[in-house]
Amino acid sequence: MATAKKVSFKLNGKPVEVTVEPRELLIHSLRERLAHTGPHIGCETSHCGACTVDLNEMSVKACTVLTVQCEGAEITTIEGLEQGGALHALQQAFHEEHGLQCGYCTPGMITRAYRLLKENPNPSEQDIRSGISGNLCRCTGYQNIVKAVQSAAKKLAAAG
Amino acid sequence: MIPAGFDYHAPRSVADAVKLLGELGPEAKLLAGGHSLLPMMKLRFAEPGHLVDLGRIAELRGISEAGKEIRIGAMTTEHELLRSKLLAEKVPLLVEGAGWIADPQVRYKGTIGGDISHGDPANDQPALMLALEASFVLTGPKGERVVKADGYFLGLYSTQLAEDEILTQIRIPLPAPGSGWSYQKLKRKTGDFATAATAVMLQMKGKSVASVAIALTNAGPTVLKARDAEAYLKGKAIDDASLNEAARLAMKICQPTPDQRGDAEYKVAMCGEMTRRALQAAHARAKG
Amino acid sequence: MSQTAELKEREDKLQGMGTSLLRKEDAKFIRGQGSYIDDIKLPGMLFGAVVRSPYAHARIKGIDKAKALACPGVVAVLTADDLKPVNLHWMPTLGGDVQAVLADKKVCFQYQEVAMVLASDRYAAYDGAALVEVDYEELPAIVDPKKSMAPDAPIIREDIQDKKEVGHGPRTHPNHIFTWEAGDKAAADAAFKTAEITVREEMLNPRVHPCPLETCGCVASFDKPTGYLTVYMTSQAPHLVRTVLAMLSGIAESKIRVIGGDIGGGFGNKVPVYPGYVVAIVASIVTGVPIKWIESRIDNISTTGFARDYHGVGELAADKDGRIKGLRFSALADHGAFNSHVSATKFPAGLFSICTGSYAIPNAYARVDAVYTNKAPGGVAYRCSLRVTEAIYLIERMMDVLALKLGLDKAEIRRRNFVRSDQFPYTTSLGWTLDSGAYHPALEKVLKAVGYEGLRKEQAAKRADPKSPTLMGIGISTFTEIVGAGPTKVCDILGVGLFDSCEIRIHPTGGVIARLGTMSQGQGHATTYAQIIATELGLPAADIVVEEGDTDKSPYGAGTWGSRSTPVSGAATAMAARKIKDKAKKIAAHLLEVSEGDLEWEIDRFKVKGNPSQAKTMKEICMVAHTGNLPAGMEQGLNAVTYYDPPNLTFPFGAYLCVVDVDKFTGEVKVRRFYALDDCGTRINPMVIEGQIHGGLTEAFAVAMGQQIPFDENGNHLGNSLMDYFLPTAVETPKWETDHTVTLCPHHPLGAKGVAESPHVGGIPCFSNAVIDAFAHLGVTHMDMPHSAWRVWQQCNTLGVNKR
Amino acid sequence: MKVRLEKAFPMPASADAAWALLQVIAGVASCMPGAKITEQVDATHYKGTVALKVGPASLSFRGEIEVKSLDASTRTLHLFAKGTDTTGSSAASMDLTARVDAQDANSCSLAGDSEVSMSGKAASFGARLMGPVSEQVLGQFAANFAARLKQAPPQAGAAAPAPGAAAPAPEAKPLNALALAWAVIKGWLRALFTGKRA
Repeated sequence: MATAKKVSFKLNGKPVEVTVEPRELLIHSLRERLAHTGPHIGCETSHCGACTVDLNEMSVKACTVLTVQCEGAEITTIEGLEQGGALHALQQAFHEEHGLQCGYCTPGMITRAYRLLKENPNPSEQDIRSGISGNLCRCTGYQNIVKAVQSAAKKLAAAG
Repeated sequence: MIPAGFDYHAPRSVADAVKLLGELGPEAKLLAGGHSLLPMMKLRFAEPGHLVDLGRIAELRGISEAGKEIRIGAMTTEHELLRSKLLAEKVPLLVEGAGWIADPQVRYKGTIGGDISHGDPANDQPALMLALEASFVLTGPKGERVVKADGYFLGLYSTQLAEDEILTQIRIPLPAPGSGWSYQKLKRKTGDFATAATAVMLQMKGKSVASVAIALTNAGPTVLKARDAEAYLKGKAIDDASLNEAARLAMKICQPTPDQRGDAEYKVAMCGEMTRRALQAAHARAKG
Repeated sequence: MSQTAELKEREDKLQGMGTSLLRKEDAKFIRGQGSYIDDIKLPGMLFGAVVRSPYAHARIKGIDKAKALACPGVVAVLTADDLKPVNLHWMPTLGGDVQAVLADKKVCFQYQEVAMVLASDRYAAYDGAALVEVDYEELPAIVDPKKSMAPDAPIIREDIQDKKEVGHGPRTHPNHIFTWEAGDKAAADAAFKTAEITVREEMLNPRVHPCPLETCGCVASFDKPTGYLTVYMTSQAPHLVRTVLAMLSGIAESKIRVIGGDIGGGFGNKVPVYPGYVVAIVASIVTGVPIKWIESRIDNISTTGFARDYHGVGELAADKDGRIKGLRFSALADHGAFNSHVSATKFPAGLFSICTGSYAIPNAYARVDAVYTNKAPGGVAYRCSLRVTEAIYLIERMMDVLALKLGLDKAEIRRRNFVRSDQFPYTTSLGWTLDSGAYHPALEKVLKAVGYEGLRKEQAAKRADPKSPTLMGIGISTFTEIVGAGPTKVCDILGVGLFDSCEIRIHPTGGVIARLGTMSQGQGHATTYAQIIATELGLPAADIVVEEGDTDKSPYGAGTWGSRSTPVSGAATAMAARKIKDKAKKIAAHLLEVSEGDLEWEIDRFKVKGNPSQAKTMKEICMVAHTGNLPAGMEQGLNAVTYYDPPNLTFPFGAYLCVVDVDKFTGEVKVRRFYALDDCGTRINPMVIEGQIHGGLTEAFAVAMGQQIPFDENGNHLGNSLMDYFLPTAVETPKWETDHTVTLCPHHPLGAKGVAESPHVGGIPCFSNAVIDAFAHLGVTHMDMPHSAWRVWQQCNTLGVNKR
Repeated sequence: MKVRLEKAFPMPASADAAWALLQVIAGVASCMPGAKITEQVDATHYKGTVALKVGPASLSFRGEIEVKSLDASTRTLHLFAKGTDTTGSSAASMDLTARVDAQDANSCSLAGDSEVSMSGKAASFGARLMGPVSEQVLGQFAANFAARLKQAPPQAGAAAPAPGAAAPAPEAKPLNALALAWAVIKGWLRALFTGKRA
């Protein structure tokens, strides 16, 4: 048993601390130790993106990050997007545009779109499609997801 | 899904990292972006005893212009390359190339140094480096040495990087103004390795080629430089005939490995096709 | 407010049938608060990791658990020998065969389950699994089904070697599962002898896999004191699973509770009972603590219910005007090492006999031979409506083959052979009664929308220009689906009829709870069923809660697959609501002191005919139903349960058209346009329907353009991770144009038919037809899927169209 | 997943010297990168391990080797090796026929015809690497074999060691000596590239 390490970071704005083996993957720390089961596991070869979280203002696949690498990091997951009882524009838009069906890819998809819009507030359809190309969905065929991200972009722009 | 156990080290300087590598020996592997090594560990194909994470070493990041070359820290991520104004202006080939690698999430973590030194023939950076005539700064117990990209790649998972050395910086001579550039990559879907890909840097003098560099991804056990095609094109105009011949010469050196992307016949043909398209695109961008 | 405005406002308040009501399910999913199986944590829970065979066919000489048991955190290692005492090392399958739970002395497919390691957490379980040492003796493997029945073929299933039958008729070889036939062979043969034109083509539906984003898994919890077994499981048919578990475990079915929870996509992959579930259950019984088993993606693709692997032969006989006289379709079906896919007892080959499609074909004969191979078990899955994908692929492709031979336009050949609107109900020569349809208007609407003539002109111009860098293809698919299993007189699984159910309870203040025997995996049941009840009972959908998937709560049903939810449970919902409405009408008549005959229903109330001010709203009646002010002899409450046995399946249809541009030099196929018209009768929630069409077309695109599970000659998987198995991202996925017509189902109480599988079933041949049409002028009659860039380039290369 | 390799390597020693070395199975095994004979069961059966490293990836197999035939008249060795890897998720077998062809007093050629078959995870994932890796393994084997011949050429006709006594052969470094060997065998590969791919 390699020496376990204490790791502390901010999760959705709250400081947390876990003691983990170096080999523990961030997705497992979030889901098993910190009760954040929003991000999901869909593969083991870093392809599907269902585990996407926002780490230090980057969209990352939590299944391919070691928790020990997150000392002092700022992590946002789907559970952190609703602020003060108000849904984020993306959460509202995914609902209004039927951008989800089984919901399994939705947490990773919305968390990725969150960072995409931060970096590009006025994306074209092609920007959105390549922007979410790291997130697989098996139910929607992406068309309504793209509409949802476009709608959220307009809402955020209007909110100024 | 679950890697085997290992000890984790996160040195804060290159010197510390080199010292650690020396102490830990062959059981230690460098962890850069982790998107080639961690998946192998999760499938238990790789079970290193120690991981030396280079993510906390500030001196390994950053993109700057120094004299007549661009210097890039080995731990600079593909995402940072994509968003660099300096590169967009001075080395646009690298920006285009980085955009073809994997998907957005992988590009936030994957690093230029990791891609160069991993040693898989499917990595994209090696071809870009050859086309740009880059060189690499390798830092080891005996200090730094600078090695040309051309000749750095030896074989499958085998480069000039010794077991106790770290690739710390990439140096790219400023491309001549008005040079054309292109990285054409054929793949089954976003995120896939190249079925075939070609990087081209091209300088024109009037209607004829002054100099050209052509490098092929996933066409053999390592990145390949199409020297015969380069030599042939010197002094020639870019037209159907010269493109056909250049493509043919490039195809002659290809020894791709068959897999689900295609058999050798298809892959060799695609090496030719990507070479043709890269030359055409570079020519369109070049100002003679 | 004018009379109609007031009515409209009352109707809008209900958000009933026909409205695109935003989904109730979304609230938790957009917050990351879904409850999927891997989210479940029970006190004392252990993790199970499965040890799998590297060989596709081998004897097990011995299993050494020592190193695994010594691994920190490992509690136990279970092998077939540990299951023998509880007689659970073999289990019955939904296909009438038996399947090894843990390999018993022999492995029959690569990655087959050999042992399960139980440990305190996921990491220790995985470490332990890597330390179990199994001594194998490799045997030659059969990978090509065409070799399964060879006289000297190695025998895969020695356990049933001398069984003359495996539930579906006589076997002629140890590797033979069944031979199924339908139709009149003599009549069909006669039609071929006298026909002016005959065409024949071999067509492969390669082995593919549904690959839902969530893999399969369960948490099994056996409570020793009470003898109760609770299993949280990724199952599309929780009740059927409960019955199978009772059969194989001997535990009273009343003491077994199966809970589906939120499911991350199913597409048929989560219908079968997998060995992992059964071992976890046995482990929980043996250890007395909950056991969680979650498979990896590689396990999912390699071992769970795959789809297709159908080696088909299509033959059509027609006169010189293209009118079809005879059809002969046959297929060799590779079912893998065990016959485990869901199939109704009378339909071992599923509903393959729908292969006459939308066409009036007087003489037809169909035959399917199913065989064992050293590959994972399965075959019926992936949005397929029980082999309907394989049947419709054959007919829609053969129509193009016939058109090409006759030099006829590919739309015209369909017009000439469609069942005409005035011929319904039309009984096909393979015995199905298509009860409703309108094929001609649907096709014409699509052709007009895309400007078909213009497209063919553009194609002709491109074909005439050797300089064109692309080949243009136009694909048409005018399919008829058969969904909604189904009438108990023909449809049962392991003897259990495929009816379905709905139970409705209404509370005093008008709130409603409805519980059904189906199991959504993302299809929006909680919203659409609520809309049915809202319209039927005049109570707002917002106040209607729908629950599925917990066998302790929901009435018995056969689950969700084969697009059966709306056709069977949707009907049950309407019938249960109408029972409540009848009772409510009696209460209204009692309150208004009129006879029932004097009342008429209007949106949300009963009105006295001719005296509209005299009325009772359903909301008012809900309260009264819980008081003593009731007609004589009537008991309190407004509840009803209906078990609905549909008189027939339902026959949704569609007309799809796809335009592709093939890059001659790389073989890449770009989908320029895809226009999909669907007719599924009454449209309960148009938004949900469109979402299902988008999803189904995207799967069809993936299957036609890139998906396959290849094997090498040793039976090794060569494409069982997302590195090689083609799941398109948002960049590759085309944009979809959707359209519809409405042809009511005559027997369904709401006139509704199933829809979600139509885009998959109808989409695949449409893509294939488009790609192959791009080469039609060069004499190409067929190209097997997948139409990957590599394979399409090979066609270009062979034809020499990509010479520089 | 099968890979077939037929290759001939020039050897700086007489055919008899090469043949003598070829008969010492433990010696032959030690030329195979990362291979080690751990036990000799009987005259024709051995137990051993192979540690295969390709970049960061490593696979270690344990299994048996059977000498099918040792034909002095044609100087041909035919052996079959098979085993599973330590995680039990991959398995491999190799059918190797090696023949010494005389050329002149101090040179001969070692012709190798091998069929490597892989099963399990390594086949599913490593398929695309199996060709190049097998070539390198065979190439390095020939390099080590040639080096061994140069050091202490065994006397022609030396009897094979008694069973049970695993000859104390220097243990070859795991294949990761690849980088070093690559320069040596690259030349061979280019010149003799007649490998046929399955």
